[in-house]
Formats: sequence, structure tokens, C-alpha cells
Amino acid sequence: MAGFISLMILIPLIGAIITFLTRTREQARAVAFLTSGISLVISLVLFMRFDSSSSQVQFQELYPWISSLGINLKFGLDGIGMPLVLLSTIVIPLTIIFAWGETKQANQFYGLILLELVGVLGVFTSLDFFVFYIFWEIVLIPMYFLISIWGGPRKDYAAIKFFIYTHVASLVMLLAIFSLFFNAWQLTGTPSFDMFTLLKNYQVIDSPLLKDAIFLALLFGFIVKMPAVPFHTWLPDAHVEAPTAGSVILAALLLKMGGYGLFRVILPLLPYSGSPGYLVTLMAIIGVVSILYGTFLALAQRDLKKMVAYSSISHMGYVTLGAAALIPLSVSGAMYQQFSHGLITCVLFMSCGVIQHGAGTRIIGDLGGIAKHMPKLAFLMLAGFLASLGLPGMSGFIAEFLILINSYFTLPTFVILALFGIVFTAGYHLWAMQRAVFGTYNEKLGHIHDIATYEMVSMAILVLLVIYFGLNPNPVLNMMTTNAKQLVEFVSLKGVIT
Amino acid sequence: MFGDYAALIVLLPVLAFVLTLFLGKKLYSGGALLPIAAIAGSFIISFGTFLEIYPDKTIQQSLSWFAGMNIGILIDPLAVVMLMMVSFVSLLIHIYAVGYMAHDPAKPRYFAETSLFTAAMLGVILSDNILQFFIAWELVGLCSYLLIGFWYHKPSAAAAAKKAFLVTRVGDVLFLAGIVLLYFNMSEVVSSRAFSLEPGSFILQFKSMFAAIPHIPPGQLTLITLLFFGGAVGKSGQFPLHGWLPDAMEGPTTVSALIHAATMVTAGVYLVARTFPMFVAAPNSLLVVAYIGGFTALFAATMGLVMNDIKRVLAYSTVSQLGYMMLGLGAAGMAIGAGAVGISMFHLISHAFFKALMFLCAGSVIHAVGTNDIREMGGLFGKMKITAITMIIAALALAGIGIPLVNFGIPFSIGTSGFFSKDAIIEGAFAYGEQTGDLIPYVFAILAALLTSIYIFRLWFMTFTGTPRSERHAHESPNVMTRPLIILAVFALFFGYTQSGFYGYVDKNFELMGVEMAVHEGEAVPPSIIIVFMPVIVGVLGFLISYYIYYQRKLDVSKFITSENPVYKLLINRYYEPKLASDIIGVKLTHNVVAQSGEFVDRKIIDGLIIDNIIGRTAFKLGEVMRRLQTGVVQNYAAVIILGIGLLVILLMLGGV
Amino acid sequence: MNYALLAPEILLTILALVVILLGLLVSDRSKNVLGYLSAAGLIASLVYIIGTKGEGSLFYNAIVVDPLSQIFKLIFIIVSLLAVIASISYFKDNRNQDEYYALLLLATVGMMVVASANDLIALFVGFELASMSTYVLAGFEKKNPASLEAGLKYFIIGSLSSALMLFGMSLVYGITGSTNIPAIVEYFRINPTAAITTLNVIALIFLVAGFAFKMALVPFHMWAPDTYEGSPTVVSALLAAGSKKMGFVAAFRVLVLALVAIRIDVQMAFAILAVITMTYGNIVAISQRSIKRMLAYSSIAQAGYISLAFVVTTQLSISGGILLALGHALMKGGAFIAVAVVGYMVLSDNKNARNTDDLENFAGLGKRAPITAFSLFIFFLALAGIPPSAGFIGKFVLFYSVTVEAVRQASTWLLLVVIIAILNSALSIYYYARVIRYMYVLPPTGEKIKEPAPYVIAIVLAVIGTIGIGLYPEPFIRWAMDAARVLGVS
Amino acid sequence: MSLYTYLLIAAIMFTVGAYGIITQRSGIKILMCIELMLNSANLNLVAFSSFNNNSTGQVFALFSIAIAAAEAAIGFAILVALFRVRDTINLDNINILRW
Repeated sequence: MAGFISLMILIPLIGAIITFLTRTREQARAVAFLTSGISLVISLVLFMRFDSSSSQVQFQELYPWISSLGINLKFGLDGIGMPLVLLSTIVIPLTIIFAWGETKQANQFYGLILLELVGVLGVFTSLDFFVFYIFWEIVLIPMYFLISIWGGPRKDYAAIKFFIYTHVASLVMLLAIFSLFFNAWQLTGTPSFDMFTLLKNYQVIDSPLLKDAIFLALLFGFIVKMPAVPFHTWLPDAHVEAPTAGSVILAALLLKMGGYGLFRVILPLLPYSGSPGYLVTLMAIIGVVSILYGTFLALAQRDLKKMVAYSSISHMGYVTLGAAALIPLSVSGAMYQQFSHGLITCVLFMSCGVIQHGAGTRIIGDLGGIAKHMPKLAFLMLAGFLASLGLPGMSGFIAEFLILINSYFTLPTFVILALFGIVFTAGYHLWAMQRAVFGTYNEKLGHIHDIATYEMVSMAILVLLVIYFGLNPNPVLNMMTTNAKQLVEFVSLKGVIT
Repeated sequence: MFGDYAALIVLLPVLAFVLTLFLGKKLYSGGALLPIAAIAGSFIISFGTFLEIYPDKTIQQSLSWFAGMNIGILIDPLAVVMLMMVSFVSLLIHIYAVGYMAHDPAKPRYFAETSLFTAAMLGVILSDNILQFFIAWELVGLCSYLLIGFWYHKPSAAAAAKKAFLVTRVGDVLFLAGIVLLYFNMSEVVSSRAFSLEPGSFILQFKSMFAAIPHIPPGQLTLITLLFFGGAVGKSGQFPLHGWLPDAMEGPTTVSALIHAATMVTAGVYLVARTFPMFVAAPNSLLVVAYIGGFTALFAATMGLVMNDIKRVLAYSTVSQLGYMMLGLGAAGMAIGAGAVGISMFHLISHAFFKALMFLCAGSVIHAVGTNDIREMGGLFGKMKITAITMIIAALALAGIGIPLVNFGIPFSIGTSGFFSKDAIIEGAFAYGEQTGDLIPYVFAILAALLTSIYIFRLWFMTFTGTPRSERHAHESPNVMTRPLIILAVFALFFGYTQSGFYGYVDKNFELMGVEMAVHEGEAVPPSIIIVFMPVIVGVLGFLISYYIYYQRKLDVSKFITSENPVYKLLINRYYEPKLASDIIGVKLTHNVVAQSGEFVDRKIIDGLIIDNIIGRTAFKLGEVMRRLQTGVVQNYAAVIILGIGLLVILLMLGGV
Repeated sequence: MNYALLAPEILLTILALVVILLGLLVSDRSKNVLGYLSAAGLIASLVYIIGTKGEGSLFYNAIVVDPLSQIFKLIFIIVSLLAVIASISYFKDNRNQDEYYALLLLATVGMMVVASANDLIALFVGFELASMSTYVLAGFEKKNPASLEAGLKYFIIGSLSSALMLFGMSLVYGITGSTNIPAIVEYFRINPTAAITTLNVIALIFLVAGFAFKMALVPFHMWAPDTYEGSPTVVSALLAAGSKKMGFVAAFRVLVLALVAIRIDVQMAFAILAVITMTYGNIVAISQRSIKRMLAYSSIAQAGYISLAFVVTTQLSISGGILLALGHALMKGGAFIAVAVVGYMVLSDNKNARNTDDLENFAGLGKRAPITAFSLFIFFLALAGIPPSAGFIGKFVLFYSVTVEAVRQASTWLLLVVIIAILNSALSIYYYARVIRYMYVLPPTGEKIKEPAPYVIAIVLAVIGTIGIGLYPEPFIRWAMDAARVLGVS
Repeated sequence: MSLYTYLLIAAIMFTVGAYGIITQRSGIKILMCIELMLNSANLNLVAFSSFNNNSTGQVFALFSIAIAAAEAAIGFAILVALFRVRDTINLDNINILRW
């Protein structure tokens, strides 16, 4: 399987270049769909061949790059990365299908979407911190354009806010990477940006203060991306202004990078940090506050899309909570939450997009009864909303259930607080449905069209996937659990948790 | 043979759901036949299974699922009687619906959803573990949401659906919290090696749970059972989460019948019955169950007295009857232990028959006159004989009319099914009172029985007797609707005679699972004759009161029914519960206060003040100010350079030179 | 003496004279040939430098050739080359092209001499040669008041700085009795007490002021925005991307060596200078609407980053500074030339247009001049430090070196310096992104134009360099490390 | 005369030159001030050379005098060109480039 990962990243990159050069939108979307489809096939092959009983890195590839700084192009997959790679390669082709009707500068549009795929795949597969950081940054640029060219009325503000906010976080993270690199260099005598080497050598740093500083800098880098309260304010703005495809990618993939960082980087460092006890509590607080804050803010929104944006904050809070609990299954539940939220949120944002497109507004109060003219949309949207509120039988439930029952072992108070939010989660979802979709039809909207076929296809596939992974989480969950066990075992050996 | 295919009991209706949803439009009557056939299949398998396992076998099948959880099937006496009842009643309701929904354009959706609803309920029943139970339980909630909001273009229906889901969701969260706590305790027990799981069994299976009871600290057990009961309160519409149930009448009447009789509300009672060994080990919880149940029975009956919507009266009646079942579990559980399950389940099933019958009759009436308001009905007896007769049978059953001949040495009593089932509960409550001196639950039960009798006969008299108060031309419903009524009426009349067999079968339930329950020591004292007759007496008394007021019209109640009368106001406004739940807690507190202030903090403080103003604007302002330093006059530049040299001197001096 | 080491300088000097002579011979219309000739000479020098990488010293150790000098010569030649290629279009119809190219070549030679200077005299001469040539180049459009004003301001401030520098040099000579840099360093090493005298500090300050003028550090920067804005755009490219680096190489040679010897604790002073410079540059850049002026302020900010190298003076930090200088030469040179294309575009719309570099003129550039716009986009991202680009690599090594020092010394304020640098880097995205938005988001205001080939070649070369260094920085990092090693820092 | 006398004179010349650049308005005067500053440095160099018994300083001074001459030429050339376009060499008015 050697070379498959780089192929998987390279093909969309080439596809993006070709897409930029195409003249018609038909060509552009065909190339985009084809290349992302090839990536999907490759990732499916990798997924099938993946040995989920092993926590080791599989399909590893290594190409030397900047040897004077010990930087290599090192790629590989394990149970943390593989599901997210699968998610990325599923979401992007479906997004392209969903956006099949894009007319404005179509070649650029599809090209940028492919570039996003390149970026996130790079992030999820790189095992070299330098390369990881490069992909981490590259992801920002296409998203900036997606928002600022195809966005809503305040797109400039939103795009630049998104860019600068998350860029600051990345730079802070970079500082921590510097320190890790320096430390490992001093210790081993050879420079290396190998992720595992850097993480391993973290433990020999003398100063607890420095350890905590590095830890917090990395944590900051990741939770801004997730995003967690109080560093979340870029998200609602970005989502409200972004085009639907942009929102979908932003919520389904970009936010997952933050969570990925938690598992890949934060948890292995945790036991050796200066004051692990406080840091765990800090993470738990961030998680629970995000859950509740996101929920209540979602309740206050008038714009459907903004509500969905806040719901993302709330759902990503579970990831932080599950990670902080440091129980094998809570950690793998948190990983599963990432995967599941990636699928569900696509449906939600696509629904918002279809409504915006069909009815011309997303303000909940200005809608009303649109199920009358958009029955198919109403059906798919309801499915998405139910999945989002954690209905059993859909993937979100599995994740949240695992997180809640397992986190109780170590973080009982926080779990109780999180449970408190569930009712309100259901509340804002259903309240929005009631006002926007059900009830008497608001005649001011005029005659509106139902969802287009290509939009319906991609949403339906997503809904089916959500249900499939709600009924049979094992293919993905098992590999996550294997790695989560290894992570937690590692943490517990240090006596952070008993 | 049937037992091997037990999974089909659930899967057939699920299949029917999928097929009807996507293909229903092209099929006869919106694809109604698919769910009917599927549910008939479920009923046949259930019945076959019952014959196979009777009297002392159980069926257990289990598959590993994810993360140490499993999916499985447990068919024991408790489950199999429920399976038969649910599939049977649901089948009848489906058949009835072919007529009732004949003119609705969205039939495929209706039949698909009811099919899924039935499947979910059947799934609840035959779960062998608490997680699967919860999942099916939630799906029941989902289907109720979909069906109550079936006519989603009606704002009130959409609101009622949401309320139903949210209020039960409160209970569900408590239930989930109970599962979290249970899982925690089970894991502690297992990891402390006080108790080990049998090979092939899973941590959240009922049998593992029951086996671990002695090892779980009593305080934790009480908490777990209370949380479970919280779930049951939500689902079964017990006080204080009862408000959604009367609102749920916004759905089609057949849906109400399904919810109230077969599928949804009984799930809560079933949950308590299912986990009864845990409740028995936590007597404080049982006490709570008894009190909440008893209070709900009375509380709901008071509101049933004044409602004018025919379905609403029935809804409150359901709430009240569910209170009885809870009372039976709680009070009788404390008095006689495991036997309480039989008592309560018996009432559950007999209630299912007569309540389904009542709703279907009500549906028939509504179908005929086109209104829900009993004040606009009247004199329908002559026009709708079958409906009227079956309805009076149901009313008699609800009021528990019968003659307890058995106390006079005759080997059997005469009475409707409700007579047998309800009396057992009331006697159970009395037995508890006698043992402990706490007669309050019993008083609740007796008063509720009186009120029950009053409101149900009020309903019957106002609907079927007197002069017609509307000008609609009512007529009897088609056969497809009346046949199920007749079948149900038969059950409402005669089901009670299975009482002793039923008790004997269901009481063995937990023994079959190998659970030893602390049964209360001591011989149950045979109740005095007055106690035995008391329920019948109040039932008849209630009938007479209604007869006096609503048939003979000797007493004009209209002078009490004014907005000045505080009692009436309280009752007709349903103790202000809707206002409290929706307006005050839902909108005012949660949305206006908490959420809006969060929004304010988010937009104005975190984002507006800190990000935009302090960080963003400052940079701009500073830029505007600082660019003015660049005057364009070259001598100034030179001056700045000289100053810069001065600055360097200062900096170096500070640097320690 | 091995004059072959100085072959590029000699070649370019001769070429400059030849260009002037040829200018007398060829007709006004065919003076374009001179541009090609100059370009050819520069390319030859470039190839020679990359190819030989010789080491040695000449003229009684007044001139040395070592990795440090060579990498900076590389920078200067690249920038001159870009400027020359672009000038073929920019000055296409100018009658005085011969003088222009000759001056440009001489300026390049001057910078190269500075890069190699190992003696204060050579340093001063090289400095002045480069400065005086560029004074004229800045004011080259002699009918354009802005250009003249730019030249004048540049001249006055430049002369003042020369005077300061010369004064400082005279003091150093007075103290040490020598103008040879190694000899000076040696003197301080032998007499450590002599190092910490007031006179010495004053000498140091005057030297710093002289170099800081070229580097455009705040508060010695004030000429820079005016001059970059007013000069012909290709000259701005030369000034911002090339002659500015002259200050850095001189500072590396003199200051770092002297600092290592003197061991005066100037860390804090340089840190404050660096922080003020980058912050001032970025914040003022936000409020500019003239892109040339914005780029000028961005140059100031970049100078602030580069001068972080002086704060910690480790091998890594110096090599980071060199890498960023190299990257900046490409990015800023390319960016100015791209602005020149916009100027060409605006003038071809309307002959009498003024303020051709106004932000509004960039609207829809992505449609009107796709190559230019895309290149400018790359330059901006690189300037903002987004990977993979030369700008990122430079900043990466530089910030890394400072972080390491902060960790090693457990110094909070040093860490604070890095954090401020990082925040500045993020802030800079704001004004770059604004231009990017104009280019790609706003609708175009005119027809698509045909971008002149010389411009395109120059820009594409710069893009290739910018991205190429970002993708394969290995040889450059090694080179920069070698260069830093010359200075004797660890 | 001691070395310090020369240095003092040079310092005074330097300061006067610097003061002149800041305060004068005429371009010519500013050029003169610059010359003054350069020459103060030359004076330093020559003085040090003499007192150090070392000819390098004088060589340096010669270089710098030559350079100063070229510099003056360029300065005047720019001022002439500017005068042609703007009709003034009052530097207070030469500020179209600012902010």
C-alpha cells in the first residue's frame, strides 16, 4: 500500500490545478468530482486494508525533505487519522455533488474545494510536525476565498476574521512546536520534526512551567479551531457568510482538525505536563461550557444557519469532554463524535443552503410552513436535525452516549452538567423546525421550489450514512478504540487517572 | 419455532415502514396493507412464541454490538403478554385507520409512521438490555413526534408535537442519567470482582443488572431507580410531566389511540415493571412511585371532569389510569413484592383494550360529526348504535363496574375487565396502607375512581343522549371501523376473566430469570368486605351522579362553569401547566432570559467589545494616528533620526552599559 | 591575488561602462538592447556566484569572499535582475535608458562591495556607491515631481546617515587604530576594558544609525515610504528588496562581530527596536490606500522581523535573518513589479491617470491580469508567512531561534517579543487580504490586458523563487548556516 | 593641541551640521550642513591618524572627501531638476509624498 497516501493527497491537488484551468463549469465539476472520487476510492481501499486491532501507524511513507532541520515528508495512518481521512473523502465528493449547480466562477469554486481536501488530508496523515503545520495553514487559504468570493453580505468581515483568528492560533501552536523541536534536538543531538519523537521527548523537559506553557499553547491552537468557548466567535460569522459548500467543509472537516490535534498531540503530552490534574479539569470545563453555551446560544438565534453554527460548538464540546475524561471508551467516543458530527453537520448546513436558495431567507421568523412546498427537504432536514439532537439509531447518539457513560467515571459533575444540556439541544432543534418548516405556510415567501435532485442525492447519502453508522459503528469505532486504549493506557501509567 | 424468528416481530413493521414510505403512494389505500400484514405477522409470531414458551420458558438471543454493548431479545412472560397486546391492539387500530384516514392525502406517510411506531414499541418490549430499551424508547418518542405533528401545517399540531417530544425528553434525560449511573456502578462492581459477568452476557443486560443488585450500594440503587422512574414519568405522562399528553390530541385520533393504548405511554410502566427487581431493592423509590402514581391518578381525573374536547377527556383519563398502574407497582410492590408486576401489567393490558376502544369510538364519533367538542354533540345513540354500545362497554370497564361475587363463596365474579384489574390495584394500595398505616395512596385511588366514573359517564351522556346540539348529519361508520370496535369491546368485557392465569404466569417472570426478590413476609390479610366493595360502590355512585346531572339534567351545572369560579378556572386551565411549561419555562426563562443574555454576552462582549473594538478598531485608529507622523517634510525626518539616536542612547544605557 | 573571486563585480563594472558607451552609439529606439545586455551580465554573474562559491580575501584583507558575502550578492543580483527585466518594459520609451541601466548596475556593484567589505573604508565606499546611484535612480523621472521629491528626500536622509556612519567609523578608527574589521574585533578582544567606554558606545550608536537608515528601522525609516511611493516602481523594487539588504549585511558584518567581541548587552535595545519597527510598519500599513506605500510599510515591518536576528545573535537567528532577507528580496521585488504592471494597466486605460497604485485599481485584477494577480497573491501570502513559501521558511527559522533563546534563557520578555512578532504576522494578513479581496472578489473595472512579457518573466521568476525556496529550502538553509558561521556565532 | 581639541571641534561641527539640517528650509543650506557633518568626520579621521601614527585614517579621509564631492554633485543635480519642475527649493513645500 506504499504510496497510496501520497497519491490520495496528490490526485486532488492535480485535480485542483486542472479544475482551475478548465473553461466550462461542466468540465470543472466533472474533473473535481472525478478526482475527489479517486481519493475516496483510495481511502476506501486503505480503510478496508486497515488493521483495526493494531494501534501502530500503518501504510507509512517517508520521503526526505529538509534534512538540515530533520524535516521529512512522513505520512501514515492509525485509528485516529483513518476515520477522519475517510470522512474527508466522503464529504468532499458529496459537497461537489451538492454544489453541482454552482455557476459563479465554477472552475475556481470546485478547485478550491479540492484544495481543501488536499489540506485536510495532509493534516490527518502527516506525522511530521512541520508538514502537519504546513497543511494546517494551507487549509485556511481556500476557505478564505470560498467565504470571500461566494459569501453573503458581510463576507469580507467574516473571511478576514476567520483567517486572522485561526492564523493567530496556529502561530501560537507553532511556538510550542518550536519548543518541542528544540528540546528534542538538544536531547538527541539530531534535529527532527518527527511527531512521535517530539512528543516522546516532551517528558524530559525540566521546567514544569515550560511544560505547561507548551501544553497550553498547543491546546490553544487546537481549541480555537474546534472551536471552544470563549474562542469561538469567528465561527458563527464565518458560517453565516460562507456559501453552503464552504460551511459544510468548514464544519465537517476544518473543525475536526482541532479535535484531531487533541488526540494526536494533546493527550500524549498530558501525563507529562507540569500539572496534569489542573489541565484535565481545564479541558473538561472548556468542554462542558462549550456544550451548554453553544446550546443556549443556538436557542437564541434567529438565523437558521447561525443556530446550526452554534450547535456545532456545542457538539464539539463533547469531543473536548470525552478527551478530557481519559477513559478508553470516552476517548474513542469523542473520536466517534468527530466522525459523526462531520456527517450530520453536512446535512444541517445543506438544509440551510437549500432553504436560503429556495426561500431567499434563513431567518427562522420569516420562514414558516415551508414543508408544504419543500416536502423532500423537510424530510431530509428533519432527519438531520434528529440526528443532531442525538436521536438513537443515528451516529450522533452512539458518540454522545459513549462519551457520557464513560466520562462519568472521572468527571461525574461535568457529565451531569452536560446531560442538563440535552433537553435544550432537543429544544432548539425542534423549535426551529416548528417555526421554520412546520405550521402554516408563510405566503409572503411566494412560490418556492423544492430541493434539486443533486442536492437531494448528496443529502440522502449523508442521511443514510448517518443511520448506517448509528446502527453499525464498529468498522470505525473499533480502530478508534484500539488507539484510544493505547492513549489512555499511556496516560494512566503516569497516574494521572486512577 | 416461532421463538427463533422473534426478531421478525420488530423487523417486519420496520420493513413495512420503509416500503410504505417509499412505495406507499402506488399501493392500495396508501400502502395500508403492508403495515397491517406486517403487524399481523408480528402478532402471529408473538402468539406462537407465547404458545411455545408457556408456561415456564424464556427466549434469549443476543449479539455483540459495539463497545461492550449488545443487541438482543428477551422474551419472558412479562414481554410476551405485552407483545401480544401491543401487536393485537395496533393491528386493530391499523385496520380501523384504513377507514378513518381514507380521505387523507398523506396516507403513505401515516401508515409508514404508525408502522415504525409499533415497531419501536415492540422493540422496547423485547429488549434484553437497557441500552437497546432506551434506543427503542427514544424511537417511540420520535414516532410520537412525527405522528402528533402529522398535520404539520396546523401550528397547534406542530407545537404539540414539539411539546410532546421535549417534555418526554426531560424524562429521557433522567433515564439516560440513570443508565450512566447504572453503567458506572456495574463497572465498579465488575472491576471490584465482587461479581463477575457470566460468559456471553453483557454489562447492560437486564439479567446482569439484576444479578448485580446486591453489590450495588443502596443509595446508588435508589438514585438509579428514581432516575429510571423519571424517564417513566415523562413517557407515561405522570405528574409533573403530564402536560404533553392532552396536547398530543392534535394528531389523528387513531394516533391517539395508538399512543394511549398500545404503544407509547405504557412504555413507562413497562420500564418500571421491567426493572422491578431494582425497585424492590430500593423501597424508597417504590414509595415515590406509589405517591406520584396515586397523586397523578387523582390529579388527572379532576381535569377530566371539566374538559369539553372528547379526546382530551380521554387523554386525562389515560393519565389517571397510568397513575393507577404506577400506584399498583409502587404500593403493591411494597406490600406484596414481585406480585405487583402482575397486578399492574394486568391493568395495563385491560386498559389498553378499553382505552383503544374508547379512542376508536371517539374517532368514529368525530368522523361522523366533524367536531371534537362534546357540547356540540348529543343524541347520537340512535344514529350510531354500534359506536354507542361499544363506548358504554368501554366506559363500564373504565369505571370498573362489576360484582365481586367471589367474596360470597361463588367461584367467580362478574364484571368488566376494568373491574378486575383496577380493583386489584386499589386493594393493593389498601394492603400497603394496612401494613404501614399510610392510607394516603389508597385515598387517592378511591377518590380518583369516583371522579373517573363521573367524567366518563358525563362524556357518554353528553355525546350519545339528549337532543342533538349540532346540525350535522351523523351516521354510523363503515364496517372497517366498526369491526375493530366490536372486537375490542369483547376484550373489554371478558378479558378480566383471565386474571388468575395471568397473575400466575407473569408473577413467575423474575423467578425465571433467576432473580430472588425480597417478598414481603407474612400472610396477606383478606380485606374486609367494605374494602372489596368500595371501588364498585364509588363507580356506581359516579354513574348515578352523572346520570342525575347529564342525563336527567336535574342539576344545572352551568352556573358553576364560569370564569369567576376559581376552581373551574384552575381546572379548565389545567392548573396553568401549559402556561408554566411553554410560556414561563420554555419561552420566558430559557429563551428570553438565559439564551438571550448568552447572546448578548457573545455578540456584544466577547465578540463586539473584545475582538472588534479592543483588538480590531484599536489597530485601525492607531494606524490612522501614526501615519500622521509622516509629515512629508524632510527636516522633520532628520529630526526624528536625531531623536532616534537619543533613543538608542537611552536604550543602551538601560541595557546596562 | 585571485581576482577571479571578484569576477562578478568586475564584470558588472565594465558592463556599466560599456552600457554608457553603447548608449552614445545606439539610437534612442533601440536602447532597449541595453536592458537585455544588462540582464545577460547579471545572469552571468548569478551563474558565476552560484557555480563557484569561492572563498578568499583580497586587497590586504579589505575584501573577503565567503558564504555570507556570496548569499547576499546572490540576493542583490537577483533583485537587480528582476528590476532590469521589468525595466525593459517600464522604461521602454525612455531616452535615458543607458544611464539608467549603468546606474542600476553600479548600484548593484556597490551593494556587492558592501557584502564583501571587510574593511570600514571598503564598506563606506561600497555604501556610497550604491546610495548615490540609487539617489539618482529614485529621482530618475525628472519630469515627475513625486519622483524628484522621492529622490531628494532619499538623498538628504541618506547623506545625513552617511555622515553619521562616517562619524561613527572615525571614532572606531580612533579607538582601535585600524579600519580592518577583524583587527578591530581583535583589539576589543585583547582590551576588554576599552570596549565599554562612552566613546565606544557613541561610535556603536552612530554605526547603528547609519545601517538602520538603510534597513529602515523605526525611527530611521521615515524616508522609506515617501521614497518607495515616489520612485519609479521598478526602482522601488530595487530599493526595498535590494539596497535595504545592504544595511543588513553591513550590520551582520560589523555589528555582530563587534557585539560578539564587545559583549555589550544590546539584546534589549535591539528587541525594542525590532518590536517597534514591526508593529509600526504593520499598523500604519493597514491604513494605506497606495499599494506602493503599503508595501513600503510592510517592508519596514519585515525589517523589524529580520532585525530579530540581532536580538539573539545565534547562528540560527542570523541564518533565519538571511533567509528572510533572501525571501523578502524575492517577494517584495516581485510585488513591486506586479504593482508596476498595474501601473502599466492603468496608464493603458487612461494616459493621464494619477496614483496608479491606488487600491481601487486592483479591483478585479484576477480577471484583468491573471498572472500578475496570482503572483501578487503568492507574494502576499509569502509576506504574511503562510507556508510553503520563502517568507514562511525565513520566519520559521527566525522565530524558532528566538523561541529557543527564550526557552534557553527562561526569558519571559524574549518570549513576549516572539509573541508580538507572531501577532504582527497575523495582523499583516489584514492588509494583504484586503488587496487580495480587491483582486479576486471585486468586479473588474476594465478589459483584460495583455501583460508585457518582460514583466511576466520577472514576476514569474520571483514566484518560482518564492515557492521554490519554500518547497525546497534545504540548500538555502545550509548556505545561510554557513554564512552565519562566518560571523563566529554559535 | 591635544587630540581632544580636535575631537571637540569635530563634535561642534557635527552638531552644527545636524542642527542645520533640522532647522534650515533651503535645500542648498541643507546640502552645506551635510558637507559640514561629513567634514567633521574627516577631521576626526585625520586627527586620529596623526595621533595614532597610522596613515589609514588619512586614506579614509581622502576617500570620503572624494565621495562627498560626488554626493554634493548629485544633490545639486536633484535640486536643479526639482527647481525646474516645482519652481522652489524650499523644502517645507516639498511634501506631496506624505502619510
